[in-house]
Amino acid sequence: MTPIDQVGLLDIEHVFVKYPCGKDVLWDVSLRLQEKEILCVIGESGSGKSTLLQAILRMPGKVEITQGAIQFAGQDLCALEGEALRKVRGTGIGMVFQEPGASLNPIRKIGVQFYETLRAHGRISRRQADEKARNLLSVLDLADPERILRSCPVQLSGGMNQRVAIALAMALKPAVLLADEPTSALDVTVQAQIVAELKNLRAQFGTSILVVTHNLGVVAKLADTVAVMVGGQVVEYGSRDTVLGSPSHPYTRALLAAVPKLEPACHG
Amino acid sequence: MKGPVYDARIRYTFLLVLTLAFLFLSILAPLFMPNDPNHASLSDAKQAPSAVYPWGTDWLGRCVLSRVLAGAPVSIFSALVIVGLTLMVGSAVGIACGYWGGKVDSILMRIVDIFLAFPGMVLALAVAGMLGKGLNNAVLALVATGWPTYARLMRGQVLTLKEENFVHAAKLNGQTTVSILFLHILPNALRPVVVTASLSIGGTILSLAGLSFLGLGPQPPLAEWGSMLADGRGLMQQHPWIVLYPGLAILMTSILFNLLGDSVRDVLDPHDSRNLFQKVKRKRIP
Amino acid sequence: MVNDVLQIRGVSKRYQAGNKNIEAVRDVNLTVGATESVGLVGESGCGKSTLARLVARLDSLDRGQVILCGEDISQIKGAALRRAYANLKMIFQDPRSSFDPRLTLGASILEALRTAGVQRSKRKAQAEKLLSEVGLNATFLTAKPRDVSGGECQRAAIARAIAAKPKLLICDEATSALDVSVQAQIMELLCKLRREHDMSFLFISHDLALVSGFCDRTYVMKDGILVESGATGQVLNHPQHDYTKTLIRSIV
Amino acid sequence: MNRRIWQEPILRYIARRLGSLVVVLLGVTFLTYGLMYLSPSDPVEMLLQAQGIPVSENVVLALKEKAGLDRPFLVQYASWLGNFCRGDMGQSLIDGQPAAEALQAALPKTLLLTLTSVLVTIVLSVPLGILTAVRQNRFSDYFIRLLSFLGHSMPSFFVSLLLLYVFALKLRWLPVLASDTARGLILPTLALAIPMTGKYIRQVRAAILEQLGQSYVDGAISRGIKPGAVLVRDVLRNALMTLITLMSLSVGSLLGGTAAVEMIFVWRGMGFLVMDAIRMRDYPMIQAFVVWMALIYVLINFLVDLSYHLLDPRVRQSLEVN
Amino acid sequence: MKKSKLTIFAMLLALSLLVSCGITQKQATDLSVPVTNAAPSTGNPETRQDFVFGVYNFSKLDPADSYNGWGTIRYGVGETLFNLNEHLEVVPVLVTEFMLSEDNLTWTLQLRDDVTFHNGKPMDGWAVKASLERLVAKNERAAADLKLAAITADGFSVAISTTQPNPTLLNSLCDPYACIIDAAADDGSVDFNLYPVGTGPYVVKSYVEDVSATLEPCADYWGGTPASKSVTVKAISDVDTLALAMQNGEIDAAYGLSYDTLNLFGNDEQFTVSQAATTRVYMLFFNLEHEFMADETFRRAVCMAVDKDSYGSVLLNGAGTPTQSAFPAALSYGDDSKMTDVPDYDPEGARILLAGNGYKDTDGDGFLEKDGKKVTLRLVTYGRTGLPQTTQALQSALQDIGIAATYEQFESIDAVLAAGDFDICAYAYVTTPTGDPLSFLSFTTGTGNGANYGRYSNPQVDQLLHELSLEFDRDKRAARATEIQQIVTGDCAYSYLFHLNMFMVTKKGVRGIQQSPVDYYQITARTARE
Repeated sequence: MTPIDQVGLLDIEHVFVKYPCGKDVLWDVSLRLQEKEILCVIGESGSGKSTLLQAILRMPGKVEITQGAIQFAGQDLCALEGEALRKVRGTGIGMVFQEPGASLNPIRKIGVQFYETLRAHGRISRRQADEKARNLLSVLDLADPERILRSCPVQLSGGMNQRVAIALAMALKPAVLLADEPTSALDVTVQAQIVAELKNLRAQFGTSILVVTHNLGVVAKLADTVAVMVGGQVVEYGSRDTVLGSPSHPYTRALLAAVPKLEPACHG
Repeated sequence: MKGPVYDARIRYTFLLVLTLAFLFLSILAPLFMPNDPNHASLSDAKQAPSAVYPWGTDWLGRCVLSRVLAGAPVSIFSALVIVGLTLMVGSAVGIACGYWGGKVDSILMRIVDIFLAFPGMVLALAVAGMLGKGLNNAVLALVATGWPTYARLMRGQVLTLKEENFVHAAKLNGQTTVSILFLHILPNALRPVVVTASLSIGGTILSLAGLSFLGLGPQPPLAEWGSMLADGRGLMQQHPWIVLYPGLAILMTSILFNLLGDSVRDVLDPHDSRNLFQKVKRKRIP
Repeated sequence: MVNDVLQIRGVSKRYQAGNKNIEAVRDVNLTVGATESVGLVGESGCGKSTLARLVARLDSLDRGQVILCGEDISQIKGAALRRAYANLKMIFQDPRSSFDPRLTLGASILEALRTAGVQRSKRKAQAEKLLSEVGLNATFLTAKPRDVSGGECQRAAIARAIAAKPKLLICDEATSALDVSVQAQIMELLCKLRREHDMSFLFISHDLALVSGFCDRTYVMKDGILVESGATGQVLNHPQHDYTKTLIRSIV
Repeated sequence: MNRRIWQEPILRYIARRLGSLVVVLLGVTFLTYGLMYLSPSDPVEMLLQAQGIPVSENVVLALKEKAGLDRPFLVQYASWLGNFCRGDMGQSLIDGQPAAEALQAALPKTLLLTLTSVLVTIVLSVPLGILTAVRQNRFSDYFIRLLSFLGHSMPSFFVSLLLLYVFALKLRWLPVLASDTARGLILPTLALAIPMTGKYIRQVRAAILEQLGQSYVDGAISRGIKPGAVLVRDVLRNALMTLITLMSLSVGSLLGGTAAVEMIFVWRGMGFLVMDAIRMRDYPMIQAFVVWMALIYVLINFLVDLSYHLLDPRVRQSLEVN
Repeated sequence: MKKSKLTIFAMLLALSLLVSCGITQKQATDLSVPVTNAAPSTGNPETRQDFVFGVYNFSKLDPADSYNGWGTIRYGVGETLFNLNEHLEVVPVLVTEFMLSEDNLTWTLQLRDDVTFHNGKPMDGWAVKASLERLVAKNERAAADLKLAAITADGFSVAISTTQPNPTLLNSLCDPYACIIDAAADDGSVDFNLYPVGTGPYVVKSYVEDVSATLEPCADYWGGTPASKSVTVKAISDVDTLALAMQNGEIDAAYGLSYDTLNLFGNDEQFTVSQAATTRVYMLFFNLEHEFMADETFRRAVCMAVDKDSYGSVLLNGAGTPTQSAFPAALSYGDDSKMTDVPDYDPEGARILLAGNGYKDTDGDGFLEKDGKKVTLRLVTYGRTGLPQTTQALQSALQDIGIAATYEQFESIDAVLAAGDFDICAYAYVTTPTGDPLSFLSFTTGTGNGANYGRYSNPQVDQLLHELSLEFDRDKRAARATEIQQIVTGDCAYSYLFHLNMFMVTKKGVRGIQQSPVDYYQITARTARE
């Protein structure tokens, strides 16, 4: 494991997490996200990688942090409550969910949802909010932002909603963006777009991104740093080239070996 | 494994045992009756609870306890018969609609729509009113009111299950339509139907009591809780026991079955019971 | 070819969605030869799963023929169809959903053996044998679908599918709901079956890489039409159609 | 561009719904009319008896012929239906009064009582349902659920008696007899609203809990929106359809369920009317009652469907796709 | 005429004697105190209060229409020419003098000249003639009772001739149907059944069918100023709610309460309970055309199963006086001691009687069979207070002697009775609404007559009824009436159970309204709340 010797943007320090029902999920997880870094956490289902994101945002009713600290911008998120915690959500740390479209209220106009998000973190007029939203949508190459803002998610296509959700997560220009399996359940062609988009985000806004995924292809294209999780623990953590190129943990090696390669058929 | 589901199962088992015991007792109720429930002893009328008449007597000198006990099978088993018939008729129609589809479906569903167009108890009142008073007609009335719900539910279930992979797999196994229907679709479709049915028993008891209260239920001298309440209403102030006990019997039975229904649902349809307004207790080790 | 296991000729299927007609599959021609493994690649909504359903007669087709082992099964019904199913089995994307949640895996497999005409006395042993063939031990006979992992469940599904020794096994995204490592194991199992059984495969997937490792020939489908076909290596290395090229490019 | 796109489908939708409404209502009338044929008593004989005319075979036959009751069932039904559509719902067998008139007097009363009860139910059950959902598994949740459970387990006639006993007799706060005045309506309204509230608190709670489990709630929280705002602006709005459905159902159960309460409070609405008719086997009145109630209920459901359309873009969307 | 405790027959006798002596009887109103109407009014228009009257059975108001006249009289809207006083004696009200011709066929009545209808028209001879002619045209019962031949009017006098000597004509004129209304006002412009034009102290202001009637005092009522500012008659069709409303002070007087509430109100200082024995008898109709009931011995056994004493004391909470006769004991033809052949309560005897006549429990189910056929009776009744209770008690009593019986309660029983669709029916019958036994006996026991639902037929009874209808002599009338009852009860064709004390509850401080022995005198000009 990489020793943690300096302060990052987001420091996860020896975090233990359990579900409200009492089941332990994460054991002693420590990760660090630097500015403008893209960190990919890989692992298979049940490895606790999505729980990690929920723990960082302290999603109510989902997880309980029993030990450890999550340092962000000089404060321990685990010690925050109520308003202070709410302020961090959105402005400090944004999140893109597994099915990004589903994180939008399906029956409210997207313009309103932008306005509401911005309004929750400071005074802003509806017109200003619309202006901001339009800019953001055009930066993300979404055609006809006017129409999008006047539509409800149910009236847009799934792909469109995903990109709108990413834009909404970026509306407050968070320093850190958490992305939970942003590409699973997507067609390969769309997957490539999303990967490009996340890279674009970092380039445009200098956002640090923590991506959770099981798709090694995505990792290879996106990550600066890679962490591998198995059974609620981080078993390997290092730069992309190190982890993917010369994995040290047997699990990582097996994982890499299991990835199907584009090659002619294996006959009998 | 402990957890909400585990608790639900314990509660369910407890309530089930309680209900079964209750049912058993209500079958045996006639054995416990201290007096003939229909025997009018005018000299004993309107007596307060005593050793001979533990819950007092009504205006006709009949033993209230005996009548409440005698009324138990009437009220409870009628309700169970109603729910059972409703379930069977509704499910049969629902299965026919769901599995064969096409013309059968559209015709039957139209009929269901027609029945559903009658609000609440209106159809029950009409059936009981047109066909005359009496327990049988009251049962018929409530079945006529209730079955469309099950037809819809069952149809929806069958339609969903028909597209499930395990049904496809069974089809590819070369199983016949009938065997797929009875081996795979029906048993799986029953779950929500059973939940709905068990949730509706309590309400059915109330509906039946309501019909009785209106005089459309069992006719005298047959003891039934709703009609006992209606009969003794005028004596509520002077001789409260005449209405108190049948009223409590209705309340308790309906509570028991409602609890059972709830817990059947909790067991068969477990739902995640955490939300964002839950305070998560945090034990931090410094 | 006369001894093709499956011939699909000019199959089309329209869906009525309100006032709109959606042509999910349009004039598809496809063959699977004996012991051949054929891949069908395309993105979600391209019609590949619909085609699988049509071939398996889980849905009725509008036009065209499906010829399975020389018999046109596109219009047959009842007993004839049930007989035809002896040669055709399918495994699905979500392994758990392909088992009746109420029954044990064993019960489902025994049911398959029963319909395959295996004597009652021999079924149990046969079931155990099938399980060991897919790498599971006999304890799985008494497990319910929700008690086992996705990979184990898919193995059991495969065991059930090969119980009747079908000529053709359709794999509809058979591994895409599984973790990579499990996916690799299942693919290995399928390779093993190919080696040991006299069986053809119609392997449907969105993952070109997966198809490339398993199939002799590959068809590429887009919007209900087959846009490209040929030997897998040919398609991968020298894609003709723009869509195939995009597909290959976007593999991450 | 927006207007034309969504107005056209809604018109088509309304037309289609009205079409199926007609079919359903035809079925309703047929069933209602058919019920009379299943009934054990002969309406003509009943009419004669009610008028004190001795029932002789000849008289009955002559009258049947005059009333067209000797014709085939379907012909009779058609003529009955024809009359019904013209507003002639037959005459009471008891006093010969046109059924339409009696209904005209009773209907507004039942509708008034229904309206007040639904309003009270909404006012009580929605906030309490939300409260129990939000305070899930806490004391207030358990306590309110216990009360709602009790309410749900009590028949409305039982509640009526309790209310009368406590509020009219003991406390002398409210009158026994229902009247058009606000005070007179309180007890019958409560008698109907309490059991219904008991039922709906639980359903509102379930609906809210279901919405709280949706991803968009997580989304809103992750964007730093206040939980209260999420509840009001997102959750409630999404649960609105369920709530509206509940309310339309409650109107339905009230339309037929007021009978006992109307009897107890001597409120001469439809329930009272039909109970009188039932006791006297006054078939034309029962028929008129049933058909009218079904008509009202069907129309309410229709309006509720339309309101879905206006409130929920999902429904709008699905119509446009179709 | 002396004011004394005479029965109506004493008076009739006197009348007939006087008439036969050719003396014209002059009757001045001040000689007899009218029971209700023409009271010296105490109404002070300044301080009058509204009065609310809750009734169980609300009625429409056209006196000629079936029994609606009860409502017309009860609510103080209309008046009859004569009234019955508390001793059921006929006393003139709207009449000052009357006399009978020597041939017993024509009565000449001299009307008061100060009576006007609510519309201001004077109640003169022509108006009375029109009212009575309208009555007999519309009401068969009245036509049969009155037996009118012709009416001639002249100023404020009216001469009524009958087709045959009619000793009960004046009694019949006391019947609510004979309420005098302005027949000319029934021209179709308003529903006369809701807004009749009578001569009573109150005018119908608004009538909501089945709900309530609001009455206003008649400004120029001949008997003085009515004492209430308004009267509202409220229909409260649920007896229990009626009691609650009374307890809660929402109504000033209640009529039709359940007997169970007697103690409730009797023990409460805020209320006054007035009781009066009425001529309403609770009785059993037996259907003599049905299989088992046709057997006189069987009927006798049924009669022996009935514990009349308990019914009166328990079921009616003491408001029922057990009887053997259809008429109250105070009447000369209501003497229980003369009903010698009426079976007493004796369930054991009933069992023995049945057993001795081939009724045996052959299949051991606890119920009797006759010739292998199970004895099952259909008991029917209607909702009048006391009847369902009586019938259910009877059902239990029959069960005790081994007779199975079903019970059915109807809202309107007459159709069921007319159809003969019953074995036993419990019925509450006002036997002497006009102070005479003929109408009841004739209706219920004469072969083929209107209320003879059990199809009882006895030539001897028919002959006696005929004689009774022509008899003016009081003692002989009483003797015939008694004889008829003896035969009927001896045949066990009917069983008379008990006479009813009616009661009315009023708030303390309410005056001018109380339970009258004549059940249709309720609201009067004096009725008021203080």
